[in-house]
Amino acid sequence: MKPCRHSWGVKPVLNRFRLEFPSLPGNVGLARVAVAAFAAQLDPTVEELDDLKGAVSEAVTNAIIHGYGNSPEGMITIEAVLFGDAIEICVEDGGKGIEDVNRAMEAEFSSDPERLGLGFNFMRSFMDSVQVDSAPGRGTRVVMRKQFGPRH
Amino acid sequence: MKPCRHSWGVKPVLNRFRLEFPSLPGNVGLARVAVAAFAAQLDPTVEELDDLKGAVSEAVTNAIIHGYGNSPEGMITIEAVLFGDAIEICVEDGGKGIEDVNRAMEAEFSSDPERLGLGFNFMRSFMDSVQVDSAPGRGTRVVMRKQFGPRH
Amino acid sequence: MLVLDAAGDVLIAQLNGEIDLKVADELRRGLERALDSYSIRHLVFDFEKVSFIDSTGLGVILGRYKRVAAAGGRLGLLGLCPKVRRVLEFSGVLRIAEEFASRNEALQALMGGEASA
Amino acid sequence: MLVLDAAGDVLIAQLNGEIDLKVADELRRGLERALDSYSIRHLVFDFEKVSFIDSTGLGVILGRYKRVAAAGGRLGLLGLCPKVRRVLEFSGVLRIAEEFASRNEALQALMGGEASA
Ligand SMILES: Nc1ncnc2c1ncn2[C@@H]1O[C@H](COP(=O)(O)OP(=O)(O)O)[C@@H](O)[C@H]1O
Ligand SMILES: Nc1ncnc2c1ncn2[C@@H]1O[C@H](COP(=O)(O)OP(=O)(O)O)[C@@H](O)[C@H]1O
Repeated sequence: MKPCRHSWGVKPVLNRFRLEFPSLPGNVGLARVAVAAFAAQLDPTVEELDDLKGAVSEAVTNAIIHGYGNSPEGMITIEAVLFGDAIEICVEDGGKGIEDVNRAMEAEFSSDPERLGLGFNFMRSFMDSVQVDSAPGRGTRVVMRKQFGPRH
Repeated sequence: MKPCRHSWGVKPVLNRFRLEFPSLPGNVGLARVAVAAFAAQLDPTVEELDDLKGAVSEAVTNAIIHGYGNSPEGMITIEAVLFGDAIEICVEDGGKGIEDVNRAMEAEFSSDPERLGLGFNFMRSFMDSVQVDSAPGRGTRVVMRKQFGPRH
Repeated sequence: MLVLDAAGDVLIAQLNGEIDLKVADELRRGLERALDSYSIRHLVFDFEKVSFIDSTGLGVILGRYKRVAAAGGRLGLLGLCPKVRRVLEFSGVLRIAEEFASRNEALQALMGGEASA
Repeated sequence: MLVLDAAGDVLIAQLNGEIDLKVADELRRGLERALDSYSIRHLVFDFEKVSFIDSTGLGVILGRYKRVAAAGGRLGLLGLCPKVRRVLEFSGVLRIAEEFASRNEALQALMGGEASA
């Protein structure tokens, strides 16, 4: 897949990071912590940080269980960019991809009967926008954005 | 520079990550947090985690101030690998490099009169081993290893 | 990550820490084992020590609730901080569950007014 | 990150949080400004609220100590937890500084036995 491209109008990029790790369940927490420590630079509220952690947790979990079918052999990449008072987070896997993205994003749709099918709903409620770019055999990229509220 | 190569006898790699970020002072804390969250999987003691954070802080600070001369335009890469009950951390910059590595690693040697010249000493006291690979114009790579004590 | 307490036909599960993919399998197995071993009708989850939960963690909880609900069991919740409450609300769990202020209150309601064991 | 208190010719600097490259310049400027503005002889650093310090943070402290030491000033330390103590010990700061159990003890020792202001 081509690398994540970040642009958000004319806002300058303040900071960014790229984190790669194998598709192990223990790394979901690593991803949450890294994004939270990074976003803390914008002095977000506790709720805003919880939203970011929640969204990252859903996207990385999906990459592990759906993208790579729980195999630890896959690699997951997170890129995060701070633009002014907003953050863009991109979670990418090279896994099996999604046939029908619109259907996958419907509430309570899951390809796994043991799961709730709420992952994308959580991402959408935690973030301002969620874009999914995926195709079978080409992996999945989830790009999420959130603008932080006016500073206290 | 060629990528960090990790090998530690025959111990299998349990987990690893790679983190890239620009040479901004605020990212020293990001690096500490990422390494600590990652190493927490081995259930280290509080002192062991403090040692890792201290060593990473020194290496990343050096990359920013010495490697890139405080310019925010450089990129720093951290790779960490868990082998059994040990961690290897590699901090790499593409900055100006070190002319005489042995001299740079001497206690209280610093090219900056405002600094203490204790960074490499801290790394060596916090970790079991510190290897520096550098040449003028080719950047610097610091590879540090630490074995965790027997589990409680 | 999980401390279980059975009082009569009520199972109280105290969750601890970050309830995500890392602990999901172990949590599922622990709960299933308890449901297999004791004759449990109602399930109560205590979230007081939960610092994070996502849809994977909720899935484990709701999966076990489905099992007891099939036999008329109810789902009780304890110790919801604002962060956890938001996630439970958003996922619809708050609508199907009953929230209690304490273990005793939960036991009294679910054991049908009998004193707690 | 820095709360300053001047009592007579003693400057008490309370440090807060992670004392690293991110805050080094601001800390240096804050301390220099205080040394320029008041007639300070001795410096006391209170580490009670410090969660992390590295050689960059120590460099800022020692640089300011050098300035007062040139005029015969002394360096006092307060609130050392084991983590911070290790770093101060290793860097040799403990050897040149005096550790005190409280602000009052520091002020009494450094102000030459006079009551604290
Ligand atoms: N990274 C991914 N790779 C492949 N398929 C995915 C990925 N993310 C989501 N999906 C598909 O989209 C569906 C809906 O995802 P989601 O809303 O997170 O619910 P859940 O994870 O509970 O199934 C999944 O069941 C899966 O089929
Ligand atoms: N990443 C680096 N790039 C270039 N030079 C470096 C790097 N790391 C260390 N050095 C050189 O080695 C010297 C000693 O480093 P160190 O022991 O950390 O002390 P200090 O950072 O206080 O100068 C530095 O002053 C610098 O000249």
